[in-house]
Amino acid sequence: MSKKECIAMLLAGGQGSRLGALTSKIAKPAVSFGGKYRIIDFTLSNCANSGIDTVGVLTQYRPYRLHAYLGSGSAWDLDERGGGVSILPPYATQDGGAWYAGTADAVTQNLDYIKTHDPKYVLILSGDALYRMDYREMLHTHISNDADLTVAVMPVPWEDASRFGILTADDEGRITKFTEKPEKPDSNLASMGIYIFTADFLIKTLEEDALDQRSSHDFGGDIIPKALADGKRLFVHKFEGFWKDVGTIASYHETSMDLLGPNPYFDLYDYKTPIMSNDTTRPPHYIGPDGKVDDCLVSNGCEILGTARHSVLSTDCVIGERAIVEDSVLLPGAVIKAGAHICRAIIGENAVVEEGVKLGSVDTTKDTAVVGNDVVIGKGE
Amino acid sequence: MSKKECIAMLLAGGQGSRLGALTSKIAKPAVSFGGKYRIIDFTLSNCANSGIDTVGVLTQYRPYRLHAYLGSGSAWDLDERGGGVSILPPYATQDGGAWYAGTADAVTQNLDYIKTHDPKYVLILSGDALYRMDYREMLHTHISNDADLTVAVMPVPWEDASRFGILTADDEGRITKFTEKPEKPDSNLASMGIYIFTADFLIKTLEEDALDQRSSHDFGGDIIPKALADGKRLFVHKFEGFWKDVGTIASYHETSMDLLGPNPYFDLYDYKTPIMSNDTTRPPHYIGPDGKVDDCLVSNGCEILGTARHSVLSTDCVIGERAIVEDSVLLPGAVIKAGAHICRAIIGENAVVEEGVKLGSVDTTKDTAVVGNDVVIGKGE
Amino acid sequence: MINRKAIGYITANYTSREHSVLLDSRPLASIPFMGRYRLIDFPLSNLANAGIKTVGLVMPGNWRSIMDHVGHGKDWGLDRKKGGLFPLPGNPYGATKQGMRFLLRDIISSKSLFERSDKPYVVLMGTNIIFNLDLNAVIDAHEKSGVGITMVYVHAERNQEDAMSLEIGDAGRVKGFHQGCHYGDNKFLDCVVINRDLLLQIIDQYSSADYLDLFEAIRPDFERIDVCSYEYKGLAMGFFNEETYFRRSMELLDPTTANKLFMRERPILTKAHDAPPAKYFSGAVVCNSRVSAGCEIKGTVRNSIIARGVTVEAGANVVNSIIMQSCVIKTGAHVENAILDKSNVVAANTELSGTPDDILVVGKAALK
Amino acid sequence: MINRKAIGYITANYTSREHSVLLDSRPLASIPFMGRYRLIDFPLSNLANAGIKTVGLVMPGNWRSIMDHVGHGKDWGLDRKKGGLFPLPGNPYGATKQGMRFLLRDIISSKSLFERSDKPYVVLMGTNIIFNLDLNAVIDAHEKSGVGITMVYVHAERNQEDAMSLEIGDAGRVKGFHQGCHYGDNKFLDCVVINRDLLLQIIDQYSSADYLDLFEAIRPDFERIDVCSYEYKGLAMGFFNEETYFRRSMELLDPTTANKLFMRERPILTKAHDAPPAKYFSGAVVCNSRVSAGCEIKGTVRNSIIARGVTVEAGANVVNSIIMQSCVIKTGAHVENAILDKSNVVAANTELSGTPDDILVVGKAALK
Repeated sequence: MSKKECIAMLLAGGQGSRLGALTSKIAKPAVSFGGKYRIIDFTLSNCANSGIDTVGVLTQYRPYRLHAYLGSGSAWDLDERGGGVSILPPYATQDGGAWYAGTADAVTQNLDYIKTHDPKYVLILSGDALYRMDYREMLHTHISNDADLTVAVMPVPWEDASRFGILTADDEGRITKFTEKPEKPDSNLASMGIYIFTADFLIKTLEEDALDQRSSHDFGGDIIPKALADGKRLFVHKFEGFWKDVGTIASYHETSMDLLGPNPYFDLYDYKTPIMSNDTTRPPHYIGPDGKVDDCLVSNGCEILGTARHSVLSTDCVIGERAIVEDSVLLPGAVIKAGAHICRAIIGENAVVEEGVKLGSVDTTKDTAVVGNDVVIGKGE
Repeated sequence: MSKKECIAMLLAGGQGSRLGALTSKIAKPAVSFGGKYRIIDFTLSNCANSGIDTVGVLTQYRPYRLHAYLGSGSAWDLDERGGGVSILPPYATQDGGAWYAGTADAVTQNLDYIKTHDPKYVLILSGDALYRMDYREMLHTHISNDADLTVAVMPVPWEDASRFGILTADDEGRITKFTEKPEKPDSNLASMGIYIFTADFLIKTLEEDALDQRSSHDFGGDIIPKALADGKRLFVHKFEGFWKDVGTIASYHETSMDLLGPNPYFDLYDYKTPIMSNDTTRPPHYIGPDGKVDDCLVSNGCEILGTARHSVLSTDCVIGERAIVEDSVLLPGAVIKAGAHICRAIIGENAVVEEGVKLGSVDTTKDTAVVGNDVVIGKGE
Repeated sequence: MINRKAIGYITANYTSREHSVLLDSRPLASIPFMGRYRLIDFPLSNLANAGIKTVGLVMPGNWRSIMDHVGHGKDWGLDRKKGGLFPLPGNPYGATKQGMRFLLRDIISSKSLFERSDKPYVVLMGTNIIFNLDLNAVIDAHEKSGVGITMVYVHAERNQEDAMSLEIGDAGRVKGFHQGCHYGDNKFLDCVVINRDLLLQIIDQYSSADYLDLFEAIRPDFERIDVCSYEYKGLAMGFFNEETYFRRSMELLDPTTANKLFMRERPILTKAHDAPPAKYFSGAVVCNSRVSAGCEIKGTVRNSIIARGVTVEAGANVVNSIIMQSCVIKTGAHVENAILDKSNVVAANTELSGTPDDILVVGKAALK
Repeated sequence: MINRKAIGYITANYTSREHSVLLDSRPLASIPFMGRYRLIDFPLSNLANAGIKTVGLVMPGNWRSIMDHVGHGKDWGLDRKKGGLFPLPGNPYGATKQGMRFLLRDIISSKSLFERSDKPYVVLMGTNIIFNLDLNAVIDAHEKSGVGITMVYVHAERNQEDAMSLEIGDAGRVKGFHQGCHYGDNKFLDCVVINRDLLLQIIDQYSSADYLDLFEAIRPDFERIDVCSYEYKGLAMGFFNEETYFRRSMELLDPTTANKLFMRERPILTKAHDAPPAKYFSGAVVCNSRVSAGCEIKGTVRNSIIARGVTVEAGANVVNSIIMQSCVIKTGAHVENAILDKSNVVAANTELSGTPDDILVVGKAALK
């Protein structure tokens, strides 16, 4: 195959256990988000919008629905001859099989894939955050610095810095220090877990790491510290836009709410960099004679006879008469029956909230209520 | 998803170690065969020609090139909405990951896939034999017998029967006995490793088998004997056509030769049931002014300046001036340079036989010569 | 599921007898409908849901909007190596005569499509009467009855002079047909199952009458050919002019009615787009309306159908109207009893109203 | 790789001035070529190999064979959600005047394609001069030079009155052009890079001259527009009539020549088929020939091009000929200096010969 400028390796193998009931039978990147999307859509759309046409998706945990959703990649225009989306699950060789032991190990086991495409640069991504980024700009930073490795970073409030992996950089942006969750941070630049490696350096580094018995084969834990210690050219690429992880129930809910309002933190209506998805064909939604919809995102196929306020309604949701949905996220096919009242809740795919049930609380000190996929919540439960 | 009549599960996880150098970096089903095909094409084409539109392909060993070859399944018209080809590699769950331990175990781990499609019948296939079969006829046998399990069998010469798994059936075709490689066979009906299960029975059986500590989780070794012992309705479906395993170097070579001649054992030119493949676009082949081609299959992109006799020439092969290729198989991109002479040989993908080299022997008591993929054979080697 | 019995053939060159600005830029087959569909989606989906993988599509002269919409048929599972969607040049002036849907000349020039098939039946469909039908049930009934042609009809619930009625005799045999349709008549749905061999015979034998509709041509031979009927009991809607377009669309506001057409087990498929979910702002008032993806609603919408990518600004009012793709209704504007074709911008504080009996129709991008 | 700079626009409605039975059933753009290709494959592949994902394809009136071949562009990576292949209705009578390739009227009616693009350049291509060019190199040169239009030419190696020659001045500026081409002239390849903004301006400003070729229309303004040239140094072949079709095809028998057109790094892509490898039987004699998949060869073939699915029976002779898809040459038949269009059956023991200077051409399925 021909030499490529830059290919992406998307780490999509994690279970996402902090999303609880939403990931019991489905990998985190395949979890519904934002009405008609799945979490992985945002990263794949970033790839497509950045002109990256070759994306290896490393899967491991319950990948079937994710694989089915990815299909040929055509939903993101990523079905290129000699490229496109490739699903890269763990596999066996003559020496037996091996699960992906860490983020770096997952890429190591697919070095053959990278070598086949023979790119100059490799972009390492994970599929669990909401952000819009033109990876070309980061690649430009990488090339301008003649870097071995570039790490995307964003400034976080100083008081939060000790919750992140913090990179300290000099005036030229060259990384001088990397500290995981420092007690006394000397920088507020947090790693976003997005890396560009010069391909030759990546291959050499991973091949060495694979032989290192003491390594846990993790990019943040092993590869970056080692490269720093070896005096390699590591640079930061500063990202100033919106970025949020959707890996916990709280952040999932909060980020969903960030889509709403006249000036949302993340604007689905920015058509210059559209978010693409592998959508089903459903008719436009219907708002009934007594329906009330205020400050909401509403997807195709919904039927709203009651009231929805400040909520995200995914494809094919039903809100019955006199039912009220507030500050909530309804996943595809969720049904809120007549007279029910849900507040600050996430209702799983095809879950049903029976008539008259009350769920959730306006009290933000309490946890977000979660109903798992396919679960039916009756009265008194 | 809607209820399907019959879906197929294609076991494509084996390493194919008996194919030696041909499978060192590639799974057996993805090995080139018949000029422009790969081994899995024959089974996939059988599925498509039998109107089966949902095929789960269970992979495990070095699957990347197989995955890339399968793509969306569109090459076999198997890219259906709610169906098509799905790649099913081993995966991790909350309880960790598990490799496919046996043929039955591979299917057990993908029972969710089967349940999602909710078929009435499940066809179990492997992707390593050359045959044309209308699975609808076998399904018809299965349904007519109201069977729990139907096993495709073919009559083999009595003297060979002790090399096969032999099924003994009564006059109605009901299986009374299954013996793996019997010393004194009482039947010459050999199992082809092709099964149709009634879906409910399959699910129940596999769920029980999964709990059985003593089971090796193999269809032939465990599932069939158990079902027989339990008095289930097991029937044979007799197949009278050509069927040959291509799992060893000798059988690969022999079966390749079976494609040749005016009345070949396996006729690629039977357009009623065409063999489909995910082909590359190469120009028609060229036969030079002094080229001689006799009793051969010649694929696109070849350039033949020398002589080819009774051979299969795959896409983009080159035979130099005065070179002679006899009773051989050239895999895609193989180059036989000027004056070289090969006989009863299999030359791997992009392998090169240098000028003047002689390889192989007409002596059929000797092994078929094999040159691995990408290997260069110079003089004196 | 792959249909092993039939291929499909859609004539998309039917032309309305009445002029409409909605048809200035496109044929009837590609008129936008219910926010995200076009009429051609219905025959294509009926065929797709029956697993039919080979479909000939007879094009009118102004085929561009159809081609843009259907592409190579991917959204209907018709992007196939074997079979697939075959656009065919049709009579460029359309099948303009009353009731003509299957111009024999078009069928004759599509002969090779029928010759190459190995399936026993051909399903013929028009594009201006829509329904959601289990075509396999029709094919099975046709096969069982052993006749040459089966014509699908519905019990007419209203008068319609542009539709055709079947005269049905014993055992469902079609004795004849006539133009126009009254309440209680057997309204022909422009949906036919025909033996492929018979169709090829007709192509050879009736070529001198190629200026006629297929059924006009074979009318004298109905007895010999053995034409049977099949009653469809679901919802069917015919689109013949602006009035039927508006009325039928409005009837589909009712979810009970809409669910007879848009069902999950036999979805109506259409071209996929990447529009985000509709966005409702604080202060939006929407009732008894259908709203499509990509809409931004700040104002008031009542009894209306709003297509993809429409903006209704704060203080704007849309009542009893059909607003097509990418229109913008500016602040304070009032739109009532109107159809706005694509890409119209209604200026702030203007009024644009028809009456319930005389709907105002604004052509594509007429207001900017 | 996705091209971020350009979209493509192919005019497939060029018509040969000379009659040929090969063009009875199809336009020049879809004439079968080299066993498995059609001429339209070349502009499509040039665009595809440059990563161009949006292509307008201007259709002649008899577009069916083009549509059957290109479908929705899947084989050229053009089956896209964004962009893709857009068939556009062109002048049905083709661009018949001498040298006319880019009829302004066609360009004007394709305006929305150019308006919707966000790319700075448009690559215009014809279909009857074929070559294999790194279009990105042309686009880069165009961008670097800062001109409005770059016209691609090749050093002419033969006279050709149907081609157009560029008059090139200082710094590669095109001063003018004229119909006809002699050895050594700068033969225009009907391949152009133009700024999209400029093209939209031309559409607006020259609409009164819409019956002209684009270049005829803007000829007086060449200076102002700043038209530059780009020399292509590879192999180019023009097809204008039966003679050029036959000669150029035969030149491609030579692998050295063919490799200049069919290279792995920039493959010529075409519609995929499932034909098995060609089968040679004992006794076949084939030399200096190209043979396609799906052929069964028992007889003798010399200096010929044999397309997909041809049968040459034992004792049959094919010499110095082009045999198109699905022909059968029966036992003892002799075909020499001939072009057989698709689906001809040459009866046993018959002779079918032209002379080297007067090639016999047999139309599609003329012999059965």
